[in-house]
Amino acid sequence: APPRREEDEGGQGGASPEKVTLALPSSLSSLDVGRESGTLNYAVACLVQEGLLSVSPDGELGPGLAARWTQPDERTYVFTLRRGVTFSDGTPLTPDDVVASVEAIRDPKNTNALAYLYAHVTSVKVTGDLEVTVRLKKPDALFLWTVSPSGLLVSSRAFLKRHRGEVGTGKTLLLGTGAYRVTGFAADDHVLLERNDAWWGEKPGVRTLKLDFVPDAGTRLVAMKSGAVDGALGLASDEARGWESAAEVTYTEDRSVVALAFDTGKAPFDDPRVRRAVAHAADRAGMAEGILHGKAQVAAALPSPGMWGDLLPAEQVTAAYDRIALPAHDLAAARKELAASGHPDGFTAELHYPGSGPQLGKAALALAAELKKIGVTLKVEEITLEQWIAELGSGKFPLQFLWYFPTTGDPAELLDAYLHGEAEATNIARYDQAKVTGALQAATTETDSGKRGALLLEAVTEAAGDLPYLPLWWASTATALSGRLALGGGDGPFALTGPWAARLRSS
Amino acid sequence: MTRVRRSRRPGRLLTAACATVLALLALAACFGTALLPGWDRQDLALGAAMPDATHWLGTDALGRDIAQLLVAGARSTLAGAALVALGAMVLGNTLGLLAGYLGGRVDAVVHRLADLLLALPALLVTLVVAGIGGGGYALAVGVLVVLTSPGDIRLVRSAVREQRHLPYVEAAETLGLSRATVAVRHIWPNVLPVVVANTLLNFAGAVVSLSALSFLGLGVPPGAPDWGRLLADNRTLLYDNPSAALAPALLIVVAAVALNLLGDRLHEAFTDRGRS
Amino acid sequence: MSTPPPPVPLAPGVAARLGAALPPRYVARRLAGTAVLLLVLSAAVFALLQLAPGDPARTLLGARGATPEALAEVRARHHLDQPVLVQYGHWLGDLLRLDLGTSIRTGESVGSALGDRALLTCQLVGLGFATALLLGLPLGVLAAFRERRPTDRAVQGLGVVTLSTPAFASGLALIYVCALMLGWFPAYGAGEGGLDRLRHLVLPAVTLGLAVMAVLLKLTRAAVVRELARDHVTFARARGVGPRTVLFRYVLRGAAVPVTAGAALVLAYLLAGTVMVETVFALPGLGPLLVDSITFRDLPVVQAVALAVATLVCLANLAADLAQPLLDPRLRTPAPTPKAAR
Amino acid sequence: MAVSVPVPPLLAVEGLRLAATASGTPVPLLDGVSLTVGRGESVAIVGESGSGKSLTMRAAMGLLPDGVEVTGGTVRLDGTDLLTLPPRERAALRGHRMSLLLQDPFTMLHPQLTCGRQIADGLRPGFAAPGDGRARRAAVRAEVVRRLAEVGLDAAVADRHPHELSGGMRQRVATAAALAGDPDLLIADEPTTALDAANRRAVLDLLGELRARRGMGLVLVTHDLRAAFSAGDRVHVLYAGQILEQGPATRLHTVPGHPYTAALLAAEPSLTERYAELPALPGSVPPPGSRGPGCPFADRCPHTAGLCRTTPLLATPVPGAPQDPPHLTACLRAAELGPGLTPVRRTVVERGGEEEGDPEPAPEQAALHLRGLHRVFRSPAGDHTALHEVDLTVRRGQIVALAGESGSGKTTLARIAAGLESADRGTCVVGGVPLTAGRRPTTAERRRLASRVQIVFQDPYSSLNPLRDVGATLREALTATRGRLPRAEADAEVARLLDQVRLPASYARRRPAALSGGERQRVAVARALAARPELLICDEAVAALDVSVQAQLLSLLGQLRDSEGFAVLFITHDLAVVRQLADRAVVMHRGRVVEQGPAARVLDRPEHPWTRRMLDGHLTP
Ligand SMILES: Nc1ncnc2c1ncn2[C@@H]1O[C@H](COP(=O)(O)OP(=O)(O)OP(=O)(O)O)[C@@H](O)[C@H]1O
Ligand SMILES: Nc1ncnc2c1ncn2[C@@H]1O[C@H](COP(=O)(O)OP(=O)(O)OP(=O)(O)O)[C@@H](O)[C@H]1O
Ligand SMILES: [Mg+2]
Ligand SMILES: [Mg+2]
Repeated sequence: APPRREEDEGGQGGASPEKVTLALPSSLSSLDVGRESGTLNYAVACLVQEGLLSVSPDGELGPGLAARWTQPDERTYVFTLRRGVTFSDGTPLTPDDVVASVEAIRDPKNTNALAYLYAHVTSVKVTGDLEVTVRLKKPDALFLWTVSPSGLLVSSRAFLKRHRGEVGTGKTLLLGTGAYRVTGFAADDHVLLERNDAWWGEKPGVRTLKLDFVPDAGTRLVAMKSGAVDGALGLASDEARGWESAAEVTYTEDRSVVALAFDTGKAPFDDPRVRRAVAHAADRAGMAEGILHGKAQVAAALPSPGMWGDLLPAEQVTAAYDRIALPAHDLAAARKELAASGHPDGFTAELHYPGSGPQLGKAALALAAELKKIGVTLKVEEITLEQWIAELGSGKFPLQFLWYFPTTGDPAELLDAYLHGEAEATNIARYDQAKVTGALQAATTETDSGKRGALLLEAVTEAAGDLPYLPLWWASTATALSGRLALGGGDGPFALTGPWAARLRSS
Repeated sequence: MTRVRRSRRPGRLLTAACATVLALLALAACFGTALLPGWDRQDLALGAAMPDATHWLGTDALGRDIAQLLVAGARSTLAGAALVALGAMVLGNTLGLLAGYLGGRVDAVVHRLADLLLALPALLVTLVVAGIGGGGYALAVGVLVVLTSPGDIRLVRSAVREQRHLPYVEAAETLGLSRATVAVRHIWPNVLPVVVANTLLNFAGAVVSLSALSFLGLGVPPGAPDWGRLLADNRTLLYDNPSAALAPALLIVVAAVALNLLGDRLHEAFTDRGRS
Repeated sequence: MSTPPPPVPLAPGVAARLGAALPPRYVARRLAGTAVLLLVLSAAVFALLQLAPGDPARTLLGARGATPEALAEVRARHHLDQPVLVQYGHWLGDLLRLDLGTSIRTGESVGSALGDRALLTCQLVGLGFATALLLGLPLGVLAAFRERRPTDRAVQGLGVVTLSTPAFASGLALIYVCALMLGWFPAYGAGEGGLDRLRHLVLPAVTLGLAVMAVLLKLTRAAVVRELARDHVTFARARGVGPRTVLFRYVLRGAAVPVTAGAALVLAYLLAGTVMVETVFALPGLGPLLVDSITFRDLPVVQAVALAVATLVCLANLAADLAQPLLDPRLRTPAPTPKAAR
Repeated sequence: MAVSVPVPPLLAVEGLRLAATASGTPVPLLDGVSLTVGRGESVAIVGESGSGKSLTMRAAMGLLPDGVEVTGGTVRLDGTDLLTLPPRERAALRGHRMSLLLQDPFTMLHPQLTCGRQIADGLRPGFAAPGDGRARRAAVRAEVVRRLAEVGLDAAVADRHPHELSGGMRQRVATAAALAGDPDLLIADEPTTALDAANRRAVLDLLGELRARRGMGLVLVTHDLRAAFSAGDRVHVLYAGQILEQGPATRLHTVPGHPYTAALLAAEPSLTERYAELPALPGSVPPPGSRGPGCPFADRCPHTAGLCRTTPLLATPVPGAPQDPPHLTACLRAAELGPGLTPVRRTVVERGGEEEGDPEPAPEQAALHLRGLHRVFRSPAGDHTALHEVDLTVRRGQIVALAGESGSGKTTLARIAAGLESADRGTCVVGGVPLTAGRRPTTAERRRLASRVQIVFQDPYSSLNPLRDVGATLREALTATRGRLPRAEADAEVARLLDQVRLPASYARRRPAALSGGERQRVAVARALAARPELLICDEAVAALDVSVQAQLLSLLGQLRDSEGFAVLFITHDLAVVRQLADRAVVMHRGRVVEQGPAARVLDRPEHPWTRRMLDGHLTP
């Protein structure tokens, strides 16, 4: 007989179980999102720490540690902290802790991965009993996202000082004000979380939450089937299918986008016809259907519809996206475009993908197979994630994958990085088009969200015609939970950027 | 004394079975892709499908027919492993002959080196060197060649040292033949059968090691129909379409078992001949 | 016995015998040899940094924030602007002070990242080794005694199959059968201390042990077959030495020499196997750390793990070397060789 | 016969048949061997290699190797049929009823156990009271020391490991171990073959003494006729798995009842006389599986009649021989041949090796010229001087015998002369080619040396490359020394060489595995002759061969020397061979030449005590 789970129905019938164990598909090396900023890192850190603002599962900003905030001028934000918040070690939260947390991110010695978000911040100061004031060099429409959990997770000054440089390791763990506190962390093994009873929010149902790292897909599923875990987060879509027989699987759009980036300044992709030929050869619908098992959406542009959040009404976005006519899968058309291009006899290109994204590899292979038919040789190679990241900005490879997980719920995050003519470090297509850049530039200073949305949408549709990027799909992530558990409160794209576990309940 | 009468029949049958398996594999490796021109046909819309009449073992995520992939993959799987085994044989025999024959310092160095290489965990070293060096599959095969060779080095070296003072070798020397001639023409052919048997065993080991490398993400390039790669890629299908994952695993095991058994048998036959 | 026994010289004491069995010069030579070997291996490990493509300083900084200041700092700290030999010297110095650097990925000191993991891996390797010994040795002896009979063939067949099965495949199979179908053991994880740890390590250890068992089996079988064919075994039987004494004192004693030498080599296989086994069973040992660190080019960690493995291998070989003269007196005092006639 | 003998003999083997079964169809190895051993009696079994001596004894002990099975007959010990005993009971008999001593003292003892331990392991459990561990250990040790004393070794040997002892001492330890269980019967399978002359005598004497003292039965298996006749009360002659003759040693020696025995005796060289020719037996022992129904010796027998090949063997009393103990022969024609079998039909030519008249030749004129040759082998255990200022000259066309105990440096000297080893200092000129001391000769030097000196080694089984047929081996020798020859010419030359060593030309296509030991040695000689050397070194080239084959080879060497005119340096420790072959004898002891002179003089009037010791050690029937 399969082993009974260690505990069962922790006392009160129908209430939440005392202890829940979930499997994560890969290990964390650090709990500190400034060191390692994967989605799973956020999923853990957001249980423990909070930002000044919070994000609802659907991507709306709301009060977090700051109960209120005002913007006296374009470049100044004043946050008033919630009263009576304490860290899980019992010390009260003060504005100084917020300042210290930002300082820790900005300290160059810490080489914090989030530091770039604060590049244009002039000062962060305590300006009152519960008040923190932030001043910027220039207006930034996205700034509020910076102090949401995706850009700022607050810890205490004392803690940060005590453990400078080694926050988030198994010894030091994390300190925060969140719904849970970490009580144990062993890389490649587990993270252990206990309910923080002093949390200001609604009391979480689950007292103990254990997140086990189980890297092997087969083992992970056996763990679920044998009842050793109650569910899993972050399942890949091809894997998730296998889980459907053992658990409730929910797929949520995760805002991430996969696209092909053509270097518009380099042969052969400086030729728009070549780009179109490649686009015609790509069976994007097939990829979403076959490789991602229909659990992804064929992308029309870089920002997924969900990213537009409250900027623009959804219908308007959908309508605009529908009008974008990306080249359809059509080999004959591809041949024709290629024949008319400067490389009528085809060419050879390389496409590298990171080992952590096997679905990208499969897409690359699928593309290679199609391109072969029109006389283009595509060499597909798997490289390590680090190497892939290093290659991205190197300009050495004219054809690359763009694989991006936005941290904010704002399309500008993507557009500014990839379409803005002056964004040299990130604009891997080296796409520079005055009209697009102009629209984006105007959007940064535009404070009216409707107008801003319109400007951004204009940039998107304008750029689409030039095809610097071929958006492939918007992915989704799968969460599996045993039938006894449910994650209440909606499962929008931002479900894991917040105290998600607090919403775990018995079903 | 009552002794069990031992018939050699089952042993022969097994050997014949191994030889047949290997012959089939060799056939697949040589002509697999020619016989199945459509082995790499993709069908994204189909995706990973269950086995049916057209796709006996189902399809993989790219909609490629797994059965055809496996046949076509014999080449890449066996070629890599064969390269390791043959490379190790060439390297090992050369060094072994040199060391055993020249003796002195060369021997001491080669001997130490072989001992050191033998003590190293081959798979780990390959993982580290190929992983850090970034040379991919080719580097991995190269490293495996080097790390597989000490077996051959030891074998040949000790055989040469053992035989160097055998009368027939010394007689050849007194006839004025050069030392190299003696080593290559007289000593080496006598170890050759054991070397061949050993190479078969190395071959089997390499099939397993390379599949392990694929499992750890360091194997052949993506998309190649290599069995180890297929096994690693299709692992996630284990509970949907077990045959997609089990078939490559089974092929790896069967190939390695056949090679191992045949190698053992050859070894045995040779030592028998040496005894009588 | 009618005659009074003649005065009898007593057998020498244990200490003296051990001293004679392990001549200090031999021990010193082996220790020196091991030290040299470690030095060579450490140089090879150090060379990994040079092997990695690109600027070592950038490699050491990782993907993020390669500002000129940061680069300069890394160069200064690792003495990268000095000749390679000097760099190696500094590196070795740090090593001897047990300062293994800091992990690029986590910022943690490498030493503390290794600590618990090394323990777990050692436990796993130890259990795997025990499994391999417990299976491989008796089966090898059994096969040798039944040489070329069905029992032998069956045992050898078992060995060949385990040898031919990649550890990750047998691991998955064991998980499927023992954890899912039978529910005897947990499917993954390291458990918490003591018995729970043991329970969690059973399947991984068996997986690991099975893969290596075949090597020991082969070695043992060959050694025992060779021993059984030796004149001294026949002679012992012929003069009525009991079967148990023949087995343990004559056959196994003789086979022990090659088997111990080989057992040290087995350790290499075991260590290699842990990478896969630990990944499959989600054990936080050195294996996944190594794989991740390679993936992320976390060189200090890779170097540390490689060194740990190298040290383990060297120590195992040293142990095997030191065991040789204890087992084989011919290695203690080189014989006054009256060259044996055939 | 069992009716007439009231007390059963200690060991009675009756019609024992053995077959090799490993290949599926059984191949008969022993074909009805019968023999008896009484209490306190010493029985020798002689026969050429492969005749089945060891297997007979192993069958008696119940220790047959895998793949050999008993197919008929009985083995009784004190009347108990051993073959029907369950294995466990049979094992219980070993050690204290019967024990076996093997041939090779170098492999018989466990290298990792002390000698005392190995002797103690065979002691019977009942000899000491099962007291506490300490007392018991002391008792065991006392007993071991007593046993060592019995074989003439002192107590310290108990704590030694075998590799620390000399061959003779090892054989004594092994004897003590074999006798630890106080057996009634000791079977010694070639206990002296691996020892040199002096040790051989001593070990045989020891065995005889122990037998007498303990009153046990002793079976001595050997292919050395001298050992058999000197140590056995009765002798059985085994040939191709069958007993051809048996009887009292003295009778067999003087009036053999079977042509085979007679031929063996005739082939044996003598220490005192040199014969014009050693009458050699043609051919070799038929291998198992190719033996006809009749007398297995028929093919080699000079007296074969038609019936011999078809009539199964039957032991019959030799006509006119006293029948207690019986003298039986399996020869059908024993009666008609009668005294015609007496072996003393050899013509004594001379005492052997006359004084050379000429003065010492110049170094370049001699086949081999050594002066002050010195060689030290260095090892961690200490240095060993293998050659100590050796002076030696071999004239052209002369046969010089080099004799000496084991380890005296004979092989080292030979290898230096052949260019396979280097001297540390001293002069070595081979056929006019000087060799530099201190380094091994270069390939060019060896090439020059090849036509001056060639060497034939002791072990026939490894002297030929097993993968090459005889023709290829000889052709290679021809090409190496005379350059490439046209194929036809080479083949003709190969045929000529084979003819020179009295082998048919068809042997060119045979692999070494298909040759007998003697034939292999002949091929080795032919290979040496291919180089037309001035000096042929034979390093114990006949020591591993049976007497009959040895005789063939000795005659061949003498004849070839006469026809080809090369000199021979013949290394041996059998002084009878020296007498038979050599012009001049050189005796070495511990790396020094202690005596040299004309062979007859050295053998008849030895001057050095060591030469005398060697002569004393020589076994005489
Ligand atoms: N295990 C075996 N299997 C098959 N044949 C064997 C085996 N052992 C010995 N023989 C054969 O049996 C025959 C007799 O062998 P045995 O060892 O008794 O000869 P021997 O008279 O003792 O010779 P030697 O003087 O060389 O020791 C030989 O032809 C040999 O090839
Ligand atoms: N290569 C070697 N290394 C060390 N010692 C050696 C070597 N060759 C011979 N010896 C030693 O030199 C001594 C003389 O050996 P050699 O073989 O010349 O004796 P031998 O007279 O031929 O003896 P045997 O009658 O046993 O053949 C022996 O003590 C031997 O142990
Ligand atoms: Mg024998
Ligand atoms: Mg010698």
